[in-house]
Amino acid sequence: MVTRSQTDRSLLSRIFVGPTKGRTVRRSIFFLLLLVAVIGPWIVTHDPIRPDPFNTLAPPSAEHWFGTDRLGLDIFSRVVAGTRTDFTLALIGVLLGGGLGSLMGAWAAYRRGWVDTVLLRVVEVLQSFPVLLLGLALFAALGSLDIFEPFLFGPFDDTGKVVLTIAIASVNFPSYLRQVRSVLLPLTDAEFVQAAKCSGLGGWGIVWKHFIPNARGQILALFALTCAYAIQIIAGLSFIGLGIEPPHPEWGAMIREGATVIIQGKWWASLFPGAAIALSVYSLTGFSVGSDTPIDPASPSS
Amino acid sequence: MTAAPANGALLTLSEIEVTIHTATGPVHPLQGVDLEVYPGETVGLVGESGSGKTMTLRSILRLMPPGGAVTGGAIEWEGRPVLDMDPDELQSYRGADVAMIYQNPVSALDPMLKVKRQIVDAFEANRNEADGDPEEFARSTLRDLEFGDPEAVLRRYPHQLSGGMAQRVNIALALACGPALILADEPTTGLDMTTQIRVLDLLERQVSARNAALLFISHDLRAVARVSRRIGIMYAGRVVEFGTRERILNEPSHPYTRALLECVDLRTGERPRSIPGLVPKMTEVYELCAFRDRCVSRMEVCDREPLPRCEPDERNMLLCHLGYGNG
Amino acid sequence: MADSPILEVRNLAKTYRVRHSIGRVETVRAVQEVSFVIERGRTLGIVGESGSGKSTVARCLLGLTPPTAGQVLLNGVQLGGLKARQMRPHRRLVQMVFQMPQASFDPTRTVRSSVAQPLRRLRPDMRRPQQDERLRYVLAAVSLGEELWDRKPAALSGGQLQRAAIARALAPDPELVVLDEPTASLDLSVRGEILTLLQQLQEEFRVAFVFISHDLEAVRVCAQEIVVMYLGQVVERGTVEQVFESPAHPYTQALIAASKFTADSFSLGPRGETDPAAGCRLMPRCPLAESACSAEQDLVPSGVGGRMVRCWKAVRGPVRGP
Amino acid sequence: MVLFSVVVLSFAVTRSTGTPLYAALGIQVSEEMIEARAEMMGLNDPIHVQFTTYAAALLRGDLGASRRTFVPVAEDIARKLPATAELVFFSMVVGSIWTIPLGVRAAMRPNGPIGKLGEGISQFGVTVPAFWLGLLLIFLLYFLWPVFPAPLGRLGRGFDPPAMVTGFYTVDALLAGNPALAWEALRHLILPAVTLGVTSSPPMFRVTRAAVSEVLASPYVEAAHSYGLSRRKVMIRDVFRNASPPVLNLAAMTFGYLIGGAVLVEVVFSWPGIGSYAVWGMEFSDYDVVLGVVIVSAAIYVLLYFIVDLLQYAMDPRVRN
Repeated sequence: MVTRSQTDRSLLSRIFVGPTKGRTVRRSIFFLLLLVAVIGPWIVTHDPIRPDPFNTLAPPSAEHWFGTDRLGLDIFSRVVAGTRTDFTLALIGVLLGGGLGSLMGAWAAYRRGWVDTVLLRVVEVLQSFPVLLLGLALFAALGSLDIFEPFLFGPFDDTGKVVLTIAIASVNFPSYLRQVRSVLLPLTDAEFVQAAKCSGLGGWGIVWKHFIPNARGQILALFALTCAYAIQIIAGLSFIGLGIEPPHPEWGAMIREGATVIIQGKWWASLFPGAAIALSVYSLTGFSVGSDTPIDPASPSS
Repeated sequence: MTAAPANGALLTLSEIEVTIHTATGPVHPLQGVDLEVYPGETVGLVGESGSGKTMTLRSILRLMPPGGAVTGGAIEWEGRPVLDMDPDELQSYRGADVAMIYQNPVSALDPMLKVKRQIVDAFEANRNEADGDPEEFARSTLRDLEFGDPEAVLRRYPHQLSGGMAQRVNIALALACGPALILADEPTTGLDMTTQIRVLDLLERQVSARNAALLFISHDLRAVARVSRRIGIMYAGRVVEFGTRERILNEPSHPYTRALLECVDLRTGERPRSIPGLVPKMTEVYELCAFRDRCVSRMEVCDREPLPRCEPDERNMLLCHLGYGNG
Repeated sequence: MADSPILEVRNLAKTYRVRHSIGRVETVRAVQEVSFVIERGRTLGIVGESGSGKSTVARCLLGLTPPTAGQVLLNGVQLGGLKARQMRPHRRLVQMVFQMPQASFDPTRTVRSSVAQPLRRLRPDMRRPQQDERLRYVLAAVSLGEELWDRKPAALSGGQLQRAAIARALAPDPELVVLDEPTASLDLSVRGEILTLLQQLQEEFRVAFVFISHDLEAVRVCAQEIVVMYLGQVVERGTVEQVFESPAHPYTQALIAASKFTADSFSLGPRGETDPAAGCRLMPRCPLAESACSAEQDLVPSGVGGRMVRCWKAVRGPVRGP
Repeated sequence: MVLFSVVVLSFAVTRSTGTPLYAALGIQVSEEMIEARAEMMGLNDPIHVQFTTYAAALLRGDLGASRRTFVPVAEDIARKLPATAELVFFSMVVGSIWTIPLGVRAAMRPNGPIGKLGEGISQFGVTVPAFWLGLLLIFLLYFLWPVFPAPLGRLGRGFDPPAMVTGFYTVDALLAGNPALAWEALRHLILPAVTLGVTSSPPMFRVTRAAVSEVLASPYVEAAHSYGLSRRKVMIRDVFRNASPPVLNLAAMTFGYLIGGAVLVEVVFSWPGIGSYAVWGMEFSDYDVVLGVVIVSAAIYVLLYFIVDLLQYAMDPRVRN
């Protein structure tokens, strides 16, 4: 009897026990950010995408609270507008990948055998790509395609956003699958599962009625963390010029803009969007069961 | 306080109380445990789950779970107060004076180390060169414990042992320390019935061959009765009756002891007996008798006064308003 | 006889394939040639230690695992080979009570919803109000306090949960309930209560029990017929009186002695590291073993009244320890 | 097996795009030119033929050539990989220096000041995006208070790389007997290594803490104490031995992961590693470059995965059985 998976599981549960202090603060910040994302258009002081060529790279002032960038765009307004962009994409990407991953993870844990083996192989392949390179490859493949054109709507008003969402989803799919699977694996032979079989419940019935509810705590814990991580990935990809193109307001792209001038001492152009990312990540960790670690694909999780 | 106690007891527990602070509030698993063990004798403690058996053993070794502490009473080892020992004294007391055999034999062995290394380490931590060669000791002890090929067992890792083998290796580990008292925490609970008796008999034989005392706990009165000269019955964090095996089995005085005996002994043609009601929650401290809600002999005084202690001699003890001789 | 047996098991066998490392696959025979019959409203006890295959038999009876060979006939209908859809009407007839009451309830659901599950799935013929009424009826029949019905399993004691588990098994009105070590993880003070309850419910619900246990005392109280298993084989079969009063097989004798903790007169040797796959399985541990025991033993009638024993010595005359 | 799937997947992903040649040749080219070029590069062959050609080349270590510079991708990667490896290695050093002692301490005293300090650092590392932290450090320690050199690669102007031995400039310079050059290389290395080290090490801290506290709470550690073994002995004999496999496991995985995961930090510090190379390829839609980097970093990850399994096998007798 190899107890490796068992020790790893209890190890994970221990990682999830962290400090609980400051959670209220973090949650308050989160709801504030959420509010900003919703009412953003009404609280901006300037149009976030209309440049002011006579007022470029102005330091923070009463007129431009966070200063302006190289094109003369108001950074405060862009940070506010970026909240909605980043939050929406992160949420949809995580819901997509996480939902599918959880379901498949529960299915793998229930069926075991070849289903489990195949799904694990898929996950291993996906996880052997570093996150950003996976994004890079996806952009290389899909970025120049116009097949998404007819479907662009609402938050997905350009191809870059669609690809970003796909990237976020494909990063999250393996993490959720592995986590949910490893939590549920010991339940495959649990007596209550046998009892459910005795009462005539089929495979998907057991997955849906017993497996998913028993992994709910883990899924919810993972949800906040992966959203935080997703925001970092979106910003990271935009930072290297993939994803959201300027002048669309997006934090990572703004930092990229600001990076070129920071050596000249113009710090405000990249400081404020970066702080917004850090604040979002920090506030989201207030929702986890206790851990503050984004589930890194590199962490041993099965 | 180094003088040996007047009654010659090896180990004395008086009014031991333990409190564990958990996330949901304090729990009081021990609420005044009294216990004496004399040199070379075998004592058994019986109780249902949650009665405080394991916690009693852990308090003797001062190995408390996180958040737990001995909050009252005194433990004396040959007259020395165990609760006042400094870390060095404690380290030499553990093992050399008192060693423990654990309930789950496989998890009590370090998974990364071979059996030989574990026995040798336990031997060397507690003995000196005058006691002979540790490896030779390991081999001969395993032979005593009816291992056909001790050498092969010594080369194994814990996960390569069956439950019965791991339990015997645990016994060897405790013996390697050369203690005057061995604590055994349900050592045969997970084993097959036909194996249980063998392991029990081996344990008893080896302990008595080394003139050590044995404190054995189990939920199964029959197992305790097989190895113990004196038996204590635990309920809700206290020892409610203590006496010789004959006395406990033949003339039990506490209503709980009597009820427990009836539950164990199923007779054909009769309805199986049980004790109605639930085991009390240990989140409370019970000043009065904790058994009175389930007791068939409940009296008016039980709801009014704390339990009296009847101690006709130093080998018998009873915590009940009924007193002795009401059977 | 007008009343045919509710369940008949013929030459049941189950083998597992265990993959050790790449390439090496070992076949483990969990159960071999197990046969028995259960009459309506009666109790059959199956006793044996770990590895005897008694839980595998239970899983085969429930259809949780398909047998490798042999037949399980429920009301004369062979269960093996039925598709899930065809299985459904039969599923209602056999229910199970598991060993660990805490583990047999989904921790995320209330006791009531767990108990209701088989009723809802297996009794489509009943309308919802009828189902609810039946639910109240079975929960009351096991005298589980109404205040506990809507709690999560963690809030109930082992004994209370085992009552709920019995209610769950009885809810769809089965004809046979398999009890897999129903008292093993309970305190001794609760054991009698569960055994009494089972006896009462058997009369009330006219249900047959398969009582699987290593607790011989409990089986003796509840069962009329007994099957003793060792390493996947039936070694002795007979009525309770026959088996307990004059155990024929050495293993049965050792088991009875061990359950009383008075094994001085007759005890088995240590269990080896690998169990024998042929001949008498008990031979390496048996104090009476002779060279003739290394031949394959058959389960043959011994004495009167349908008792069967798998030991050539016991067949020739009563065996007693040295 | 995994590696093969990686190759198939990345090939499928980058080749399914349709028209990579527009990018390679620029938009203002005639249809005939594209056609001729495509024919030359084998892009008109059926997809499975293309894949077979590519895979066969891959087996020979040929990752194709950059469509822009015509330098073989394998050659470029071989030149740039040591830069990434040096950066990742030093960032792992930075990470281990704080995570392991603090993690062990935090497990022994969960509410002690050191445990809280570790928790604070790991919280910071998790919260702050690596590229932003890099920019802040540049602003503070290059612009405001110029302690470190400009973030423009591995060496300042006027320095020539040392003779290639290990590919690590710091080590190679020392081997060449040039401590000044080693110092220069180290000065360039510190900021990116700290950036990467702080942001990639929080999981190490948590796993160390979790592994040690799990072992400390295990029955066999309690048993070891009850046999009268000294605290020191129990720590070394039982705790470290049992807690190290998951920590080493994670360290190896982190290393493999960072080879491709250092992209952002490489870009910020203009570090000439494979991450920057991939981004450069991406900017010019040079898909063989992107594909090459993806495959190489995935291969390194898979290789480390394999090594971790071997390590596990060597260290843990339970896995060995």
